[in-house]
Amino acid sequence: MGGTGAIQIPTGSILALGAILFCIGLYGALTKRNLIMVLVSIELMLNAANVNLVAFSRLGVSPNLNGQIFSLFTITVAAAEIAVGLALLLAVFRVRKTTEVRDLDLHRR
Amino acid sequence: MVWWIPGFPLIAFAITLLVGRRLAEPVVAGIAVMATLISFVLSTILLLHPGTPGAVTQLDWLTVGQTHIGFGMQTSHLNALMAFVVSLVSTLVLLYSRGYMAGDERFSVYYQYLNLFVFSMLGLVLSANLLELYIFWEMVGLCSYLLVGFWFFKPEAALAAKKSFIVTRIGDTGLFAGIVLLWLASGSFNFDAVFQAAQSPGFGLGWLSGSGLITLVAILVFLGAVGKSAQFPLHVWLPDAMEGPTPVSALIHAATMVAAGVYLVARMFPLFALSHAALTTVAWIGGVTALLAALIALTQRDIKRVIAYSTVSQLGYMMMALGAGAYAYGVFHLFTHAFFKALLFLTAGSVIHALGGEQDLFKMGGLAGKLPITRWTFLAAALALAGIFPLSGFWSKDAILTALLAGGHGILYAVGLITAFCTAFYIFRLYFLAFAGTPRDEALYAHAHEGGWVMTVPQVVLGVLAVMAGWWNTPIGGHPIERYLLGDAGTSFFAGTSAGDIGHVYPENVLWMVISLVVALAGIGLAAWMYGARADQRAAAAASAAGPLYRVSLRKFYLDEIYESSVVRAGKWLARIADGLDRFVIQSIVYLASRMTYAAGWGLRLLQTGQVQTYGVVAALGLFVLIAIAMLRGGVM
Amino acid sequence: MGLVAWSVAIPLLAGLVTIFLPSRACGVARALSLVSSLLTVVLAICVWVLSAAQPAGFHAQSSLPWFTLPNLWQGTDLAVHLSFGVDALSLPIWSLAILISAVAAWAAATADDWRERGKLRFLWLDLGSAGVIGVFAATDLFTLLVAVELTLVSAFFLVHLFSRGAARGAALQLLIYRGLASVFLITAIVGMAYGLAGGFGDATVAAQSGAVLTFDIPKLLSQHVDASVFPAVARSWLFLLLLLGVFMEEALVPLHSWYPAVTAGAERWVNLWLGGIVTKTGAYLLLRFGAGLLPDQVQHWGALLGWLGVINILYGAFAAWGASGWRRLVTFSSISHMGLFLLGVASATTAGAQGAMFLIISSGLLTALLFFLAGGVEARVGTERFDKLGGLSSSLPLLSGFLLTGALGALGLPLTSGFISEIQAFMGSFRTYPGLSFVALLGLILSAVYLLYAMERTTFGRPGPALEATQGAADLTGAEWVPVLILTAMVLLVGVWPSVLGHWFNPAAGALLRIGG
Amino acid sequence: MSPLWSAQMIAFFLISLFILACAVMMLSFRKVVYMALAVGGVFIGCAALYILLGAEFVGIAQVVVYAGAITILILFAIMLTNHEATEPEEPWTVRKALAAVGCFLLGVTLLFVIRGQAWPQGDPSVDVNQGMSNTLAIGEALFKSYMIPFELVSLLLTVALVGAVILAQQRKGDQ
Repeated sequence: MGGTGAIQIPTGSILALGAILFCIGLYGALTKRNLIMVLVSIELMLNAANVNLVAFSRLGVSPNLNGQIFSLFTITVAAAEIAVGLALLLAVFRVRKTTEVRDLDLHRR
Repeated sequence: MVWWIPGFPLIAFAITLLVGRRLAEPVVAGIAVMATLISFVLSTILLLHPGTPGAVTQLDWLTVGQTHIGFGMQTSHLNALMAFVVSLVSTLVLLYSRGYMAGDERFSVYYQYLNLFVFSMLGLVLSANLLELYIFWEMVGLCSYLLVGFWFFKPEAALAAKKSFIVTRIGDTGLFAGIVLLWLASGSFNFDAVFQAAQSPGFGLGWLSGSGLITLVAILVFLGAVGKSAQFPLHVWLPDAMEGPTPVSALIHAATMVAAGVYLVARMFPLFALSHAALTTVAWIGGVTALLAALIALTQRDIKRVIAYSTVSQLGYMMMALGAGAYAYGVFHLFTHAFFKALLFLTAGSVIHALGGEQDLFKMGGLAGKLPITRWTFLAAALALAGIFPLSGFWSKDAILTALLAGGHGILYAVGLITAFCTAFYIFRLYFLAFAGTPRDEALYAHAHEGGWVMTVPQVVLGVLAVMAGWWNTPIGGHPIERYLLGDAGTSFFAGTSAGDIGHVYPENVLWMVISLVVALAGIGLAAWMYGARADQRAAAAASAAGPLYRVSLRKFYLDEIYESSVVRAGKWLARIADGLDRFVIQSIVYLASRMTYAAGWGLRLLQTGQVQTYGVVAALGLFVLIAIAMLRGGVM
Repeated sequence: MGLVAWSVAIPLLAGLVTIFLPSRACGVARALSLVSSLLTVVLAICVWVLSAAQPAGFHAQSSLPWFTLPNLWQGTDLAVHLSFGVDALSLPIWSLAILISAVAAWAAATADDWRERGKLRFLWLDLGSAGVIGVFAATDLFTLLVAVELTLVSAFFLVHLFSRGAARGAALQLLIYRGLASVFLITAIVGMAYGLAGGFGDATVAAQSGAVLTFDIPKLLSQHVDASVFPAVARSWLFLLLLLGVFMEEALVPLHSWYPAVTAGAERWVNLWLGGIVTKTGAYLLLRFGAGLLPDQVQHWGALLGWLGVINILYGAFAAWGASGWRRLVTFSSISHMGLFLLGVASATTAGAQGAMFLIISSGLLTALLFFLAGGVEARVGTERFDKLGGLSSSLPLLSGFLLTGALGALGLPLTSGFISEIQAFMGSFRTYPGLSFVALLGLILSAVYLLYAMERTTFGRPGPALEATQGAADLTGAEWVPVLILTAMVLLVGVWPSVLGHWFNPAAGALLRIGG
Repeated sequence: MSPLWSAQMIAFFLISLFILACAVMMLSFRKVVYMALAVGGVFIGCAALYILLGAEFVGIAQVVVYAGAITILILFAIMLTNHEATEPEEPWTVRKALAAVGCFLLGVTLLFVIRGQAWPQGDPSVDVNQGMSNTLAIGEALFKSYMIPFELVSLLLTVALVGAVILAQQRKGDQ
């Protein structure tokens, strides 16, 4: 395939895929009770964004590499985020013995 | 040269203000008297060579919008005469005060205030425009306030000082409004510009014009004079102002400051002359004041209060003259009155000084032997006040009565005659009670003595003037003062107003002269009958016979009580309401607002579940709403 | 950098240095504060002298680019500057800010307890001075708004830290009122800039007439746009919004409740500073933006302004009469003065505007003087309540004398600044609203009533119960002479030779309402 | 335009189906470990999509980082905590219903927006790789125009690494 040549997939379809993926991720993040799965859902949303970035890198008005590079950065930051997030989770788990979101509530002791 | 007339007292004020406390009494008094004496000499030169009436020397003071306001000195016959009177009486009173105030611990402060007063008063009579006049007008009021309250530790003095300022302030506010309205209508504060504008047909403001405006403005200006010259109904402050040192009463509350109201009406005469209604108001207020004050004076027991009411009454006389259109006669009476009334106060001061501060007439008596100079000078002043031929008061009072009758003010003439009778009666009642008969209080009598030369010399000089001042306007000399004063007419001083408009002049009528003389003599006779030797029972009998009338006069027609229970009380109530409103109502509204904020916070706290996911749901819904709005509107902006 | 910019920078620098001083070194903070105030005073004198020949226009301007908001409006960038300068309107008020701040610094530095919270005292006073000087010196809207906020925060901390007893809570009232005021003022003023660029009207006409969005105050003042670019409805709302802000900022009835609450407890130098200059910022903003940018609205809402002015005059006067002590009396007397200020502005005449400007200066000087002297009485006698005072003249003649001078100035005695301000305001108001003006005259009488009542209770009469306990109290001390003499001299100077201000305010008033001359 | 059912299109369709199926599975599983595995499926599907779009490097990176590292990390985290954890059967609370409605509406709106716009279809004549291989082109861009962001991201990673270690460390006070 390479860098040139027409891509027949309609841009709108890829964006729609991204949007649906994003909404599924959002739903997960809002409803999952396990903190790990909330983090995972957020990764899903980041992926949805990445799909859009890569799509526009190829199918935008002036195609160039910037979109791909951005998605690389996103992947890196996501990795950092999940590392720190999981570390926090472990720390919290040691104290609270739970990974339930509902129990990590400082407002209501 | 004109600048130096008020200039020297100002310099003396500055010296006494800065270093007065460290100087000895004679030095302080010496500086003050010398400065005033120089002013007097300069005023005399000015009186003799007044130059072109209406000439102005001035500096640019302030520009408001496009109006350039100056600050300067204006000379004219009227101003020169006023400056002469003011500086002459001031010099004598300052000299007299050296003896009267000797030993007071705030001696230099006293002279400081007096110097400031002389400066302001001279500035007032030489002012080049209305705003400047108002400035000095308030300055003399300030000096009066300070000097009335000079013995501040006496609560009565403190109250009297406050009362004098506030009551005159009511009048001054009218003057203030009048000046501002005149500026609006004429675009200038200068007298000639104002007079010219008032005479022009287009004179007016949007909402009022022509004669209506002139009357309104003239009455507002007259309101200032009513306050300052203690005319009814604002006369209540002057008798109370007698709480100040007696020389102050002589200078400020008899000869000069209280006459400023008369000067003001005279100065603004072309304006008053344009409005019949305003002149009538002036005449009637003057008449009511003259009679009312004379009636009150009949029964007062305090020697200074009698003279104070006499001053109010005589000022009413001057106002009557001005209101009747007799400009020159009003000013002439001001001129003679300044001398004999200042003298009355100085002699009264001498009596009080001799008796160690006692002011009650019914504790005096028989002082003629102990205080010969005071007795004779008092007698001269009393005769002048009563209007006995050929003393000064006779000529000026008679001129006024003549003008009233000839001018067609029959009722006012009657008022004037009754007042003249009362005047003669109360002043000789005073004379007989204080100087004639036997001492009523031996302890006081024993210590009585004449003051030093600083006190007697001014009395003698004023005594001579009280006798002779009137001779400068006798028919024999061809009315020199009248002619002198009317020399201002037709000049720029009065914006070209002709002599006929300025002041009516009437020939003497021997019959009317005799009538007024007889009335005055009758008054003296009655006083002698009631209060002369071996006559105490008659006075008491008369008082009990008069019954309620006597009490009304003694209680000053209850005016103080009426004001106290109406205006003052209403004001205090409003003040209390405003204070309460502010402290309780407005504060509780603020408090309520803060409580509502707390309540809202408490309510909103329920939404803060602490569940991140709940917040996320809300955010998601919000995001949906935002995107939906953007989509429906077809763009973000 | 121009001289005016330095007048803001010097106290700001002093404040920033003070932050890093250890709390023990309050002597250094004091020295810094005094030196910086002295330097700003010198600067003010320099600007005054250098600009005297040509009063109109902006002087000693300087401008540093700060940041740019790209593509903000109609495709143009909005450059925000850190810029300062003064014109005929702001120069005297700016000088007043410098003078009052310097006097306040002196008073704070020579108070007996100056070591108490010494660092914070000078820190917030320096920052506050920079803020309040900056309000009058700013020629960029953003700079102005930063200065307004800096003043607010400093005033809050000063009141909070240096008040006694329950009155400390009043600092919160000040913060809320003046904070809200800032919101309204910012919205109104930025709205005006937006409106002048055509934001509320026909954008194409605006583009043709060359209207651009700018935060530069001199440029804003010189922009003339017609009704299609800036519709009257928008002008009205913006003006009313500004007025609301000004009322809270100025502490005008009925939005004044923070002012008496604060002054009831604050130390005297805080009161001096607050009453002398901080409460005058609203008045300045009303003149600068209300009358300067929307002169037609001043005329349109003139009757409202006039009525509010009269209400303020009378309410202030009666509340002052009903006051039980000096602090409350001075507070309401100042409110009453500012009512006359409103009446002067409402008249929409040059005389009225000039009188309003004079009133800002005069009321600032007199309020500061009276707060300081009343604080002096309180420090010696232990109370400021009239029912416990009396007879001060015998033991404290100098203090009483100056108190009397201040009171006489406040009641508008000629040859003090009070009179010349009042008569000019009335010269304007009688032209436009004669009926209201006659009612307002009652304020002149009432001011004499309440001030002389207070004097009678304080200095005249027999020594009151409180004074007898403190017979040994000394009269004015050496350090107290400085503020008293400076403020009194200024009050008298303006009263005796008003041209010293008229030189600036006359052209400013002419330019302000764009009615010529 | 090209025919609707080209090879590319079919591939895209299948990949999308796979991704969405995995995502839905993630939502519906109740055992946490299964969920983690389902997410791995989503990541791999995305990688395939990237490769389909000609972004080979990003696709590989996706496989290595997401499908490899992150999924494994998540599994480790699950094992270290309570690996028996299951999502309990939960009644429909108001919040959950609102979340469902909100997400659904948001998705629908987004789809409407996407439908309502005419999207560019790229420019076949432009070679985003400028004649080089995709990896080489990305390397050039990263080390030339994106030098500073690249370094910053490295720094971020280091910080995250150190931070994660410190956070996860067993402290003395803890049991």
